[in-house]
Amino acid sequence: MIKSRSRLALALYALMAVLCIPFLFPTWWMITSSFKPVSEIFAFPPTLLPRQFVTDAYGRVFELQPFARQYFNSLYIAVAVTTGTLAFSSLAGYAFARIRFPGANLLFMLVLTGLLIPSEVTIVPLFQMFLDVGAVNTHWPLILVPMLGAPSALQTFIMRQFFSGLPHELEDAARIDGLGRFAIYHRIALPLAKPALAAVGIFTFLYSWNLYLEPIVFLSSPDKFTLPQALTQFVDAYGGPMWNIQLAAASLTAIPVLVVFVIAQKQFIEGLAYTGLKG
Amino acid sequence: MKRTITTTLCLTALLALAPTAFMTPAQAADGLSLRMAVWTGNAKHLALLNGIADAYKAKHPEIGTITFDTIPYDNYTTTLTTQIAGGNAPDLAWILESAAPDFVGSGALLALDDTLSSTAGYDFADLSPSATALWRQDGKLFAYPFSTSPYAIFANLDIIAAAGQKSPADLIAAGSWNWQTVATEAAAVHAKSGKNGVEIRDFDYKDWTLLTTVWDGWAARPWSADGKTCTLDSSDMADAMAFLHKAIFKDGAIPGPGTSGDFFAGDTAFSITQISRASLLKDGAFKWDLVPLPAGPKGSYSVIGQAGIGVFKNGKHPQDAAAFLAFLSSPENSLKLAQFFPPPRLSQLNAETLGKTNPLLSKSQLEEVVVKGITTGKVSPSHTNNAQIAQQIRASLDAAWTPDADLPAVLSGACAKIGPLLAH
Amino acid sequence: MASVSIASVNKSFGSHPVIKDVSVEIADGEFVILVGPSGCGKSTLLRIIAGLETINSGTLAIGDRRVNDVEPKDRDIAMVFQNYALYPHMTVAANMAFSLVQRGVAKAEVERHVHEAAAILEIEPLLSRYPKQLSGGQRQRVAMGRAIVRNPKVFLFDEPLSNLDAKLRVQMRGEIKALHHRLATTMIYVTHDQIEAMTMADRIVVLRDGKVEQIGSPLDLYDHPVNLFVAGFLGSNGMAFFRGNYRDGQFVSSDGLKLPFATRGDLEGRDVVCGVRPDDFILTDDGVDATVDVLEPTGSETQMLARWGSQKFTSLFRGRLTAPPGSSVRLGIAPGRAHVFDAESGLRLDGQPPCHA
Amino acid sequence: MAQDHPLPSISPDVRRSWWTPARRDHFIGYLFILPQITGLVVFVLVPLALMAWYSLNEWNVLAGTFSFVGLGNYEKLATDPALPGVLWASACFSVGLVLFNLSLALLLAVLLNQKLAGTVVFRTIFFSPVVVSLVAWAIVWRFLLQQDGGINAVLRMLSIDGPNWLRGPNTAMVSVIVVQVVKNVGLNMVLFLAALQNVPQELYEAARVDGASRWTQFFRITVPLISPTVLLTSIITVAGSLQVFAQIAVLTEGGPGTSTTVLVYYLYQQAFQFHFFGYGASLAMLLLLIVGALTYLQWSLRKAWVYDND
Repeated sequence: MIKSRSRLALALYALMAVLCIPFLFPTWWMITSSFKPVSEIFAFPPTLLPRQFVTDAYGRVFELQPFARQYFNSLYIAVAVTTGTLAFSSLAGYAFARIRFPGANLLFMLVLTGLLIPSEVTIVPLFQMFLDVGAVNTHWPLILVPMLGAPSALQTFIMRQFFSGLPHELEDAARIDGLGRFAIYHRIALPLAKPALAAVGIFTFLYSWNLYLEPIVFLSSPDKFTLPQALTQFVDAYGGPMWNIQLAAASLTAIPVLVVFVIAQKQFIEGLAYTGLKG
Repeated sequence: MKRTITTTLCLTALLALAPTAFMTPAQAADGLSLRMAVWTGNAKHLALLNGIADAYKAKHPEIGTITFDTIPYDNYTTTLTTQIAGGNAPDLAWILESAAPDFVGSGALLALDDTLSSTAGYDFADLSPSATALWRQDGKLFAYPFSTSPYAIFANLDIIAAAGQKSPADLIAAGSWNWQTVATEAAAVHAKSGKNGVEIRDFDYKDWTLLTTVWDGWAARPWSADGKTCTLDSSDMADAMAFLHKAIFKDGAIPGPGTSGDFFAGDTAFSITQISRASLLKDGAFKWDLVPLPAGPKGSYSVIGQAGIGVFKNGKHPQDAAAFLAFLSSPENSLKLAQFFPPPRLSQLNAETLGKTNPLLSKSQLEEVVVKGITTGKVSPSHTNNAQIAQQIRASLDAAWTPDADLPAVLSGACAKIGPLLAH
Repeated sequence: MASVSIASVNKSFGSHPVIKDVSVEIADGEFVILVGPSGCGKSTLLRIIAGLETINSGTLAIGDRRVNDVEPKDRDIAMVFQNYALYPHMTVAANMAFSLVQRGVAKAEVERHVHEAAAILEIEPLLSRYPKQLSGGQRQRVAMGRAIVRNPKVFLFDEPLSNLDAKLRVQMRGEIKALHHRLATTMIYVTHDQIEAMTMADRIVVLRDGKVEQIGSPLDLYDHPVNLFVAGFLGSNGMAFFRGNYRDGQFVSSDGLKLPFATRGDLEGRDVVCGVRPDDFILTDDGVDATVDVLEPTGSETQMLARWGSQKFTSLFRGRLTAPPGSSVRLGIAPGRAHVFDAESGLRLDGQPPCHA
Repeated sequence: MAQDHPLPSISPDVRRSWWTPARRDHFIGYLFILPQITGLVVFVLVPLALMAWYSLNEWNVLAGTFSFVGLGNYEKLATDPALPGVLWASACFSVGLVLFNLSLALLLAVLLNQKLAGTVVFRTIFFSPVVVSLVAWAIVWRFLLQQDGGINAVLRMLSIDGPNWLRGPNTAMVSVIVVQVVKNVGLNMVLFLAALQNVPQELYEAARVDGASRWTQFFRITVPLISPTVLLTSIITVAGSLQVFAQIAVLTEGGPGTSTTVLVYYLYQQAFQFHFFGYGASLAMLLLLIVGALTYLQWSLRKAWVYDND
């Protein structure tokens, strides 16, 4: 019995180890290849570790483009979007979950509609609208649309699901204790929603951090670019990619997020697991 | 309770006011501002362009700012079009040769003849007619052809010698610099060293317009000169494609789909590309030569790549933009730009002038490849509605890039697809 | 401290009425228990008093103040919830202090109140803990402490003991009762447990389907239930009911058996239901033979499940009995302890003829 | 005990005014949702309405002409010879993606739910691609999937001659699906894991006593109990699968042939590359219709297969 159990465990470990490969290898390859000279990147068979360790690609990342500035752009946009989304989607999610007001169902349908809209569908009219207010080639479209537009619908949905699961009596107790609606939201519901807020925050941050089509459409000066956009900019004059530099830049965008994730993976994953998506 | 309302109101007000608050107007500086869309993010390119812009501003106080907006090459035309659709056309833009007929034919661009010919010291007649052909319609010039760059072959002499093959220079001297010998040598290189033979650079089995650099040796073009008939099913094209197919899948002379390698990293014997790539050769990693494209069955030929700078009629200041373009492309500045972007000016198309800005290339290389190439070269085929046609051909040709492809069927199938679009 | 007056209150959720014209007067300092099966509206009524639900019509007054449209926090009430509703992110002390801090009471005074309440409930060692570190009983005390701290005019309890195990429930029952004695504040208490109602209340309000069935002291209700529903609801072992009618002043069950109920000439020919509490059965030779099904001795008492004809019932006797299943015993009914109800309306038939209002 | 705390004085007889507590609560509700709803109206509804209007027009961006053509674009839609192929590719992609994603997510979640030491490490690894930039991920995979890329190098060690993944119509579709699934399966995995951990252990014990095999336990207990999670993740995955764009753009550009040209990519081509904005807008409307219909379908079929606690 014990023997068969440990054999089962061994089989499970083996299975998971094999399954790990496609999850781990691309990232591994990206990071190690950024330290290889170009000729070795194309070497066949591929090398697992750089035979010749070079770091000059990393220097050139910053020479060729205002990469530090672009890094800052991506970072502050993602932080702004995340902060705003946390505020607005938790407010709306709370109201949809907890306040009975006429038309709530209809308005919630609007949120669900937002959930289903691919961003490609609305990009042209959005571009025109931002142009009309003079906000093209600024970061505002990249902040406002994810914060309040279609992408935020999922966050509101998650918050609503979470708040729906909180015991009603807590709020009743708070009302008797003299809290108004906003105070209940702010002082009772929000502190309890930390896991959901963490999940929403992570979702939003990653969404903003990875945004690709929108920056391409809205931004045109290199010092306003965001990282994914900048990644495709490490090309020579004819659009041929400079592989080692591109990989170095890609690694630079991925490593900090990966490090933060590995350190905080517990909160990360448990935050997600706590969302109302449990069903 | 009061706090609830106040806070919510504040948030809402903030939201409503935000759009006005962030509109720090770009035109804060005195004078009008010009915006030019480019696809280069290269710092040296931009420094050069900004230098010219500063010189122009110094002379023209009415101009407040001139900005060069980099749009990624991958989505260049798409993004440009989106901006135009959104009513945010730049004042000037680089335009890809493949998109030239669309832009020239659409009426979106301003005719440049009057401005350029009336600019003192411009010497409008100096522009090479072959270089400007693509950008003319009804006798008017709609864009300035800058970066007229011929395709040529870079050869890695070390690899060729190691495989026991003759150098291109020897072949040229022997009069046997043609595709047949190149293919044979390339196949031999691949067989002996495992390195790549000939790469058609940037041809990832998607951008078939780069194949023109080979097709033209067979006088094979995808459509007739008037652009109305598909000629992919012609016998010339069949021969050219048969040559390519054999070189790729039978001889191993050309790396097959999905094989990577980089001439400039020393992986490849021959590379067909534009001469400006010479800047990627550095530090004498290997011995190399630059030679013209080899002759095909239909004789020798050359192909040039181009980009044009056009002025948008719907931009905010078309006339000022045109005046700036005249300055940017003046003989003096054209010479400065020549270090990256070969000029379309006959007077500057000589080895001496070009040699100053291209120190890596020898005089004979410049003479044979660049000057001859630009004056005799044909540009890659383009067509109105180019993107859609190009996409149809790409999708059709995908079937050709397998070892057992039925080429005649593929080519006639391609014509069946694009025939109606061409006739349209 | 204050009286609570509920007058003709109606409440519906959408088109579904849940409280139907309910009127209850609760005196100052009284302990009133709202009881009824689940879904009867007792919790809703409590929440209406708390101000957590609005009413559609009627008047609600606490003390001499009409509070229909007054916010819960301004009604001067405190409420203890079924699942305690302690704020999970605050310590016990913070939970208890919360409402006072909310009202802007000075810090020192808040602390004094919290400690006083904690002392009463003997939870002082728990003050710095978080709710999730407490047992169910401790949470229950904290929830009460939170209510006490407010020093309200009215305490409201919403099934506060239903999440506790049986032993703890008995103990807490006593403590709440003791608390009422000590504070002498009006308390309104909701439960579905009739033992809680019987043992704790000054007066019980029995609710069914949003309507008041009967209001009265526990023993009053026990001895004189106004209808079948109240009769069946109160009492720990459930009243035994027998269907039948009166013939010649004698009760005859639907099986045709003459059962030993008191003679009632006034009910001649009527279809009635007669009820007897289990402990009102007596063993007597004058009785009628009943068939024993099961005998359940608990030591001090014996419970017997038996049948008269096809009608089963439970009876309860002090001491011990021996009667094998299937045997028969003669059973009678203690004089004056039978209840008679109209079979159709379920109303009590109490000697005087039923009024047809 | 303590004296009464001061209370705000309220006149004993407050007349029932229009501004009732209920109305005030409604008002607060509206205030709470105001930013979000305003955003959705401005950034979703208005652009959608504009797109609907564009779909009734012929719009040549370069020439700046804009003319009303009524249902012309929709007629084109009905007769577009390329559209059936595009819809078929979308269907293949979505079905393949959803099935593979959900089953892999479930498999990983079940594996991680075994009480084995060190599963946290595996969980971290399986989740990590979620945080890697999408563009970087696709670029790396494009490399790995080449004829002489990493995948085939591994296969060759096993003496298998791998195909040129992105060049064969079927392998390209499979590759795109796999790349996308590996990138995002971690999300669904975590949600499933949470759901699995909520299944009461006693149920398995009871089932074992009843003699149920592991398979029976999985299909008769686990699956029904986590079905609400399966529903929600499948709705989100289906909607997401119809919006996949950047991966296809980087990996295959819709090829080879048109085998991976899914609806969103086709829309992008028509509108942004070929400049047929009007037609692109009508495709956008079609996409919206499909997403909406599928979501509605899943939601209304939920009664049939989702265990409901309530």
